[in-house]
Amino acid sequence: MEPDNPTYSDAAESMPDVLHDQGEAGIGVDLSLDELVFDGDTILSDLNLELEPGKITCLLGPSGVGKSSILKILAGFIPLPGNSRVTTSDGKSLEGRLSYMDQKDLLLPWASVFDNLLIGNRLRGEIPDRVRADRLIKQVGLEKWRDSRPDTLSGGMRQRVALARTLMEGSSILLMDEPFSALDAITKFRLQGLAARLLTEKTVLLITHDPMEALRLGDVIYVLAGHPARLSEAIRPEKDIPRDPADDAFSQHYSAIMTRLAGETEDAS
Amino acid sequence: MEPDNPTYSDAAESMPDVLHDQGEAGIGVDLSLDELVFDGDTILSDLNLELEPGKITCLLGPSGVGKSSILKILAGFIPLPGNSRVTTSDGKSLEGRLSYMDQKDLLLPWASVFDNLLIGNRLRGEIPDRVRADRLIKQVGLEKWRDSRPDTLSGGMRQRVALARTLMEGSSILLMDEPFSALDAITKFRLQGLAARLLTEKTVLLITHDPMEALRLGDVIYVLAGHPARLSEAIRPEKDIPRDPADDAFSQHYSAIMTRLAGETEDAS
Amino acid sequence: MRLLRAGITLAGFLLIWGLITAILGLPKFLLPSPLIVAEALLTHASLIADNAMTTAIEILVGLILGVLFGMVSALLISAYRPVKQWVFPLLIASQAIPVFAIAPLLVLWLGYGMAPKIVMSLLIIYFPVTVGFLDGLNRTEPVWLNLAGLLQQSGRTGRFRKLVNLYLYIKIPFALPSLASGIRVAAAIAPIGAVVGEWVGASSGLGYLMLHANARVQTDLMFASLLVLTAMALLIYYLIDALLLRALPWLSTHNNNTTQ
Amino acid sequence: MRLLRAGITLAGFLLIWGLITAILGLPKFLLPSPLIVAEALLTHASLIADNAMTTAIEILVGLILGVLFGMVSALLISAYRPVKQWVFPLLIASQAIPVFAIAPLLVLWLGYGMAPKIVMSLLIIYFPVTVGFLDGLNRTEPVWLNLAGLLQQSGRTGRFRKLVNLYLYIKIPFALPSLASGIRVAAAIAPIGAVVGEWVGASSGLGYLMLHANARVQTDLMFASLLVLTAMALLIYYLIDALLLRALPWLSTHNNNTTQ
Amino acid sequence: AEKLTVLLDWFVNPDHATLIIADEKGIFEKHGLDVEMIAPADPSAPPKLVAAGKADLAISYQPQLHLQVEEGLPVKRIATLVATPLNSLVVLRDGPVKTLADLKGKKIGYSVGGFETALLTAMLSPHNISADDVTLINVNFSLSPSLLSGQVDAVIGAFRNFELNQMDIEGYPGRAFYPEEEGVPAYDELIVIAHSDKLDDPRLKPFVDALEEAVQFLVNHPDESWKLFIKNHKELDDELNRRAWADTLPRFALRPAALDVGRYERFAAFMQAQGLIKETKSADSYAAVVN
Ligand SMILES: Nc1ncnc2c1ncn2[C@@H]1O[C@H](COP(=O)(O)OP(=O)(O)OP(=O)(O)O)[C@@H](O)[C@H]1O
Ligand SMILES: Nc1ncnc2c1ncn2[C@@H]1O[C@H](COP(=O)(O)OP(=O)(O)OP(=O)(O)O)[C@@H](O)[C@H]1O
Ligand SMILES: [Mg+2]
Ligand SMILES: [Mg+2]
Repeated sequence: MEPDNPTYSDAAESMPDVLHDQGEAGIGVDLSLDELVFDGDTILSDLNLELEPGKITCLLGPSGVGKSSILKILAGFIPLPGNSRVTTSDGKSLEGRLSYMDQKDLLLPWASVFDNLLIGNRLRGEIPDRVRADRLIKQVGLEKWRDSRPDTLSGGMRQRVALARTLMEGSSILLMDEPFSALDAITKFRLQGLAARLLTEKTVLLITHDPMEALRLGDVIYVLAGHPARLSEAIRPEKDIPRDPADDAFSQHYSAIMTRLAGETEDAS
Repeated sequence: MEPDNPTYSDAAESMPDVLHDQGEAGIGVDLSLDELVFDGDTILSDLNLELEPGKITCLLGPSGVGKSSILKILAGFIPLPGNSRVTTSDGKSLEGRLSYMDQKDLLLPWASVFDNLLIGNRLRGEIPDRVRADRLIKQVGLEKWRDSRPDTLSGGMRQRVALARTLMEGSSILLMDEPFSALDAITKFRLQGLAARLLTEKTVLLITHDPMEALRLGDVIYVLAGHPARLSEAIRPEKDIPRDPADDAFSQHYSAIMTRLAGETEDAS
Repeated sequence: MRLLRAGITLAGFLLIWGLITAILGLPKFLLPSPLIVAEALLTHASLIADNAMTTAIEILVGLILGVLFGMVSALLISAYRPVKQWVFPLLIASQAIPVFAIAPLLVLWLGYGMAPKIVMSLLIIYFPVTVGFLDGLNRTEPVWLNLAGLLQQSGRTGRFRKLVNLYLYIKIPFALPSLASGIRVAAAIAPIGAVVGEWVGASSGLGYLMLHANARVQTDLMFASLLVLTAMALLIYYLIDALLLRALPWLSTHNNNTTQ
Repeated sequence: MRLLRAGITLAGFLLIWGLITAILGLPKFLLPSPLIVAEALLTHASLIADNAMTTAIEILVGLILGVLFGMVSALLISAYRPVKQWVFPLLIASQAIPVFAIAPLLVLWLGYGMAPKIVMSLLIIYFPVTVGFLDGLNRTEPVWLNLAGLLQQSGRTGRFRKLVNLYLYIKIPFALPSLASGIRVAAAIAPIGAVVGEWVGASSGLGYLMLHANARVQTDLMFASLLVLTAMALLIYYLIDALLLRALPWLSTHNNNTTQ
Repeated sequence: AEKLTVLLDWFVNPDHATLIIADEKGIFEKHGLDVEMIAPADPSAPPKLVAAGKADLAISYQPQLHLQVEEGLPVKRIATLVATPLNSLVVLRDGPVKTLADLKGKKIGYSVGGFETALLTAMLSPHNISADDVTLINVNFSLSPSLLSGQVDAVIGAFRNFELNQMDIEGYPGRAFYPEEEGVPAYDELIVIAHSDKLDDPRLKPFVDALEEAVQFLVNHPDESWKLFIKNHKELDDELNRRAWADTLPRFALRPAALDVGRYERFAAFMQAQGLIKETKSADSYAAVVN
């Protein structure tokens, strides 16, 4: 791999937190979905989701309602159903400006943590950005496991690798499917902070089951519920992220989220 | 698979909630671990964990600290290290009295939800308890997906299948690794309630990252932290489970958990 | 569609073959032109058909037995370490034995009927099945074995019954893709297995006919038989391929473009 | 330990063989006793060694080329649908061709040197490699392809370079276990590949020696050569097996008892 | 009728005319025999199977018989089918090789190891060519193709009644050098062998008698015989086999039972001189006359 470089950690420390990413300002994305049908069952119908440029949009909803499916449609993994459209604020295609973090960690089983971070560079035939990779590994707290294979990591550690890999890309638009679900409260808190810092100016769609997480990170929060599922009205908490969700100011948002989740869950499952 | 049985759902409805499980009263389990070393790194050392008979013990701790490893040692997946012992309150071996739910869902990819529940019966060469399976599928809210293959389910739905499979066994001792981590708040709440009902009299070790979950379900709560990791003193919230964690009475427990997690996380990662 | 494509491939192949014979001016007994072979095919149609029948039966019996034996061998080898350690080397060794070296022995023990042919084609067909399936069985991920072991602990049935169930419900399903891969190789080499079997001594079959035609320099008849054998090989391969795809539906996900 | 066990297997095998010849009273010209074969092995030691050398070289070259060609074929077939649709049937058809049918053609085009032997053993060896690897490549899970496709979208390199990288970093690593399985089968049949190659025409090699001994009714020499060939087969198989296990460390997890 | 199993040396061809006529014309049946003929794919297997008692009779070759007896196979010749050598060394008629002396430094193909190479050495030694002066290649299945494609300059083991005709038909006429004219003692090409301990088998005499009757019909009625020959072997009805049939006719042993003792002892001595066998035996160790 990399030769032992004694100055590496200092070098990393002295670097700015946000490394050179794609220089674009935030891009707005608008998904207008006619209907999504799986095996004859209509999961989503008549749905319009707007991702505001440079903002973090959080998506909550009962299990199996179709959150991940929306992400996969945006990422192009599920072909865009007929009569549906994805448009961007700058009119250009999404292609090449997206990063995606799956609900499963999807780490390459034969590659070390380090090499898992470099896979994007390698696939694109670029010179691997080892410094950035090492910095991100350090930021998610895994420098001791830099050369470990994923099968020797704990579930939460694997999730952190997947998170680091997604941040590694530096894309302008990020789709993240429950990125912190396997982490303990403290680690989660630290990584939410890290994400908030690294994701300024990025357009992010983040799926979560944790209303606290949505309140901490979300500029805009939607709840998806019902069958077929519909989006709630947007909840837009005041203040800049990352917020302190324990703040009393947010308790009414919290209960709004819970009501919407609860009100519809009964139908969905 | 099963012939269409028009009376099935009524039959299931009219049955008592807890079906005939192993009749034993709760069994206490005591793990005394000398040390666990992976690749030269000491993960756990000098640890003594007591599972009280018929109680739910919750284990929290920072990511990668060794929680899952403890579960695997108890389940016998990691061979018991030298100088370590597992003892039970009735002196008999744990063998045949354990159920285990992995952090990953581990569903058989070729089998339907229903068949995934029956795999235990089938592996033991017993007559499959279809009624119980159908009842559990209904309880975790998946009756519509009874005959679907896991690859057509969402992450949370897969976790619910794995949970149902674990409950299906009716063992006296249950080891559960983050059983609700991929569920939304409401579904989680309902299933915690279901678990609390089905797990009365059982000895349970439950790993979670959610202090609320621990406070709702845990008779005894431990925090594992440090490197090598040590157990905190037991936290024993008053009242019977399932509790309402929003209850002000628990706020001091909540902050106790968070302090212990936070205090040690810095060292661990 | 598939048939059309097969037809075009065939036509192209015949064309190239015809061109080679025409341009290189190869004598008929080295490589007869497609026309001559077609003529031989027609002239000897019933002869070839009769012999093809024999070979078809041998291939089928060889394949069925080969796959069965291969599966049983793989199961025994994977379930019982001693079998692997002591018997598997013999299986590998058996692959290196040329037919003429043991043909007299086979005839001595099994006579001149179907039996020695089947044994020979078995030896050839069953090996890829065994190795493929065995590899699959050995690759069951340890998490699954752990989980299954735990689930079985509380069972009241005997050790053997549990082992059988472990294979039935866990190991075999996981190994099916590898088995399918092995069966695919076996299907492709089954025709040559049958032909080699006929070398032990035969009085009918395409292999017999080819050797015979070869010995008497009837190259046109030989190539006509070869053509029929090849057609049978392709038919069998694609038939088995289609069967396998049907039998393992959860593996064909990669054919449509939706996700996990 | 492994060697010891191999030794014991060998001894047991020789014992059974000896018993068969002794009890059934098989005459030397059908199945010579191990003692007679051992004697022949000693008497003709240098002759056998010389010819074994030739065959060993053929096996090695055949294996290396077979594995290479097989891998390249599988890659081409999997990367370019047309290749699969048009060329793959020819590959399958090639498996059904008996050596004597095309020996004259091979000789015509390639002469009597190493080339026709290598081509013959290639034909035999490379097929399991191709099918195994191809199956593995085709089975890459769609999630990975989706993810890789997304990661590549922002790349500025050409389509071809991206395809190469996709294979290099995703598809090939995932297919390695299947490739290993194919190589294992290939390793086991490589010796017979070389022997069949020698049938096309040869002036040295164990296959040549066996044919020669067979024609001269020197059954002892034939079995001595066969023994050496078999030993080579086993050696090659286990050598390659060991190499494969080393090359794919993340697959050998099932050997120790720790978990995922 | 008594069942009798005969293993042929190779697939049915005009060399087997005597046997086929005896069968098709019902001569075997007349002698109370029900003969089953089986063709092997490997000519060296039948003698072993007779020696092992798995078949009653086998068709083999005299040179091979000497090797078999040397190796301890309990077999003896009981009848002769073709009484002259058929084997020959063949080159292209229009090729550079005009005499055997021209073969120095050339490549020579053969198909059966052992005897044929010895034959060649014996034929070449009068021309001061030793085995080291030529390259020997076992071409196994493809004698004439290897010659025609120019991969070898000569082949030994080509049958004069067969390969020569074939090359002629294809327009590449060949030239044959006959071993018996180049210093090799004449021998019986095709013989019938039986287990040496079972020579008193009562079925053998009627079998040999039937052969004699058949060969007489064969030479008396060649055209009728041809028709009988192809009656159940339609695939043999072509130009090549017709010409081979005509060329083989004069070579059949007219007295199948008769044993030329001198011929066997002479040939044994030749084999010994060529180093193919260690010791010569008396003719009755190789052949017998059944009666
Ligand atoms: N098979 C293994 N080989 C080597 N190291 C391992 C192995 N399994 C676990 N470890 C190491 O042991 C430590 C504890 O892992 P474990 O899975 O028990 O953590 P955990 O507490 O469950 O974490 P999480 O909350 O992230 O699931 C980690 O540092 C991990 O890297
Ligand atoms: N490939 C597929 N084939 C058929 N049905 C599918 C497929 N993928 C998803 N579904 C169905 O679509 C619905 C929504 O799935 P999705 O994964 O989007 O849910 P989700 O909102 O992400 O849930 P979770 O919170 O549990 O992850 C589910 O009912 C699921 O069964
Ligand atoms: Mg999801
Ligand atoms: Mg864990």
